[in-house]
Amino acid sequence: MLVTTSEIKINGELLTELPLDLYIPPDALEVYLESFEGPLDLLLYLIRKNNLDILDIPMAKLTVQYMDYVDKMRAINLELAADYLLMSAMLIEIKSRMLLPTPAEVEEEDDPRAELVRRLMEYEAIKLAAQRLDEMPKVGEGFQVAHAYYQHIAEIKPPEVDVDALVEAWKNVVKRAKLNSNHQLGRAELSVREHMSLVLRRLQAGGMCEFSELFDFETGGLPKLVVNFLAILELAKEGLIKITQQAAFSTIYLQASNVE
Amino acid sequence: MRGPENVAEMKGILEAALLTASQPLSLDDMLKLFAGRMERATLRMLLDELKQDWEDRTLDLIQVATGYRFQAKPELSAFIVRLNPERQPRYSRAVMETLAIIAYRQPVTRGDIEQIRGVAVNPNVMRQLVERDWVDVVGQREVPGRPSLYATTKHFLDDLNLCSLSELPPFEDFSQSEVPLSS
Amino acid sequence: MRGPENVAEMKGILEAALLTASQPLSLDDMLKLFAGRMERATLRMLLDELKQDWEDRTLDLIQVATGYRFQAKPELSAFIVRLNPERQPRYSRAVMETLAIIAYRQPVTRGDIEQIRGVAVNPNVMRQLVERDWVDVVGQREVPGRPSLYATTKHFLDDLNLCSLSELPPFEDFSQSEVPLSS
Repeated sequence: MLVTTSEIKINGELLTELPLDLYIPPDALEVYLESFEGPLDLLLYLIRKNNLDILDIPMAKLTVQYMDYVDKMRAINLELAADYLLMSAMLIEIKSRMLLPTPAEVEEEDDPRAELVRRLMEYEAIKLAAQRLDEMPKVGEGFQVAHAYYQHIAEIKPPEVDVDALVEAWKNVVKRAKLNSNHQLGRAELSVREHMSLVLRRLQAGGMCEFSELFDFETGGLPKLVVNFLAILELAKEGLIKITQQAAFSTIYLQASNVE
Repeated sequence: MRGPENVAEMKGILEAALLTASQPLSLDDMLKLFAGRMERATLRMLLDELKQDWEDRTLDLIQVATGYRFQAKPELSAFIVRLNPERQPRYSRAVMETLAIIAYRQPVTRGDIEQIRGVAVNPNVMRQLVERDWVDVVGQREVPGRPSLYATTKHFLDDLNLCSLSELPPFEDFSQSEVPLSS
Repeated sequence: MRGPENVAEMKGILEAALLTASQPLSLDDMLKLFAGRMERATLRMLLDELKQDWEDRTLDLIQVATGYRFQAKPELSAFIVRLNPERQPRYSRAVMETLAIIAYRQPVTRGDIEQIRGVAVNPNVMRQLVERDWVDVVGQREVPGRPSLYATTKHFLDDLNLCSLSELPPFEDFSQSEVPLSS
């Protein structure tokens, strides 16, 4: 059984027979060579096709033909020509070594063709391996794998934020806004800001709120009461709350400015 | 190739095709399986049977716009989702900076935030923070337009493991730490 | 969420996960389904049972390089291929020979491949194999130019239904071809 080669078509006609003298019409050369994977593939084909004994390759003839191909290919495809040129050089080297008288001390296995034979055999093995890989069943071609669907019902987790990330963001803000000197925020001021929000939130319920109701005398402790007081003053200063007292010493009422 | 010989074989072909299809199969698709030697009515009947066969199993055979498909029963999806844990999403810089401004400077209006950041606040940014229940409106400033005043919520403190805003690193801490020239 | 309560439920979770997975599931993947509350030995046992449960059904539970997957029984594949009659485009000989060299001679450089095939390797050929995720770079050879060393991937094995490279047809089969070079 011969190694199969791709179908070769010239002008739409199938080229089934290769002339024994291996002559390829120049206009068909490109088409012809493109159906081979390179000089090794072509050489292997020529050997198989002509049932040559690889150890009796007619080196001189082959080399002349190769050189002829290379000349013609130069005009067509330089890159491809380089591969064939290399092969020609190898063939010429083999031929020239065979022509040289063999020194007596050189052992028999130093046949100059040995390397070429080794490469041809390795290439042929790879060619067969490639065919086998190609024939092997593959996912989607030879067999089908399970692909049922599942509803993606995972709850979407919100991003995590930690204190460090928040501080990092604030640093960036400050750096860009160049607020460093004017707006340093200490713990005390942060507490005031927090209480401002708390008082404001409480007043959103609407209506008036007694001043004393805004203080938690039971659990607060003095520092917290002070902070709360500062927060109320700050809210008043920023116009966010209205503070009213009908008469001296009467009850002081607070109201959010925006709540009528 | 011989054709299927009985209902069980036909259902088997249908089942295997549906289980291995990467998208829903239409009735026309499924008729191809039998090379035209099946009536639409028969096919529908087989699909009904198949659906019932799987009722107590792990998948549901359901019909969607483009055809039929098997899908994992909802109670199992909850386990399957563990195979591909979502990558934790992150908030954008705009969201984080807005949050930081609200935390450190509350109560603030959008105008305040825009003034500090130097860019307009995308409504989407506020929405994310409000939907997370980290920020809410605590009042309006009595100026034209009566802009809302935003503050952080208790829920925000909970999520950051804080009891009070005063546990946030005070600003002096890092404004000084930027120049630790001598240690 | 409550966990699975008995073997049947655990097998159900495994089955649904394997039927809906877009790629083979490794043992580690499957352990995630149970949030770490399962021994590897138990998992293997459940997989064996599952495999047996499906023995007379429409799919096979098989093991490939990266894990376990369900696939249609071969006798049903013949029907399923009718769904997509257009054959997938075949790879060129250059691609297949390059793949064969990488599969059997890995790790190899482009130079090695060129030496064996006797022609320059078209970059497009490597690209096709890398894009298919059948081949990737596993290192560089420490020679001038530090050329990349290519090897086949686990995905390549999966796609050919193999657990390991040793399951490829032995290379000697090709070397001792029927026709000896000298006749």
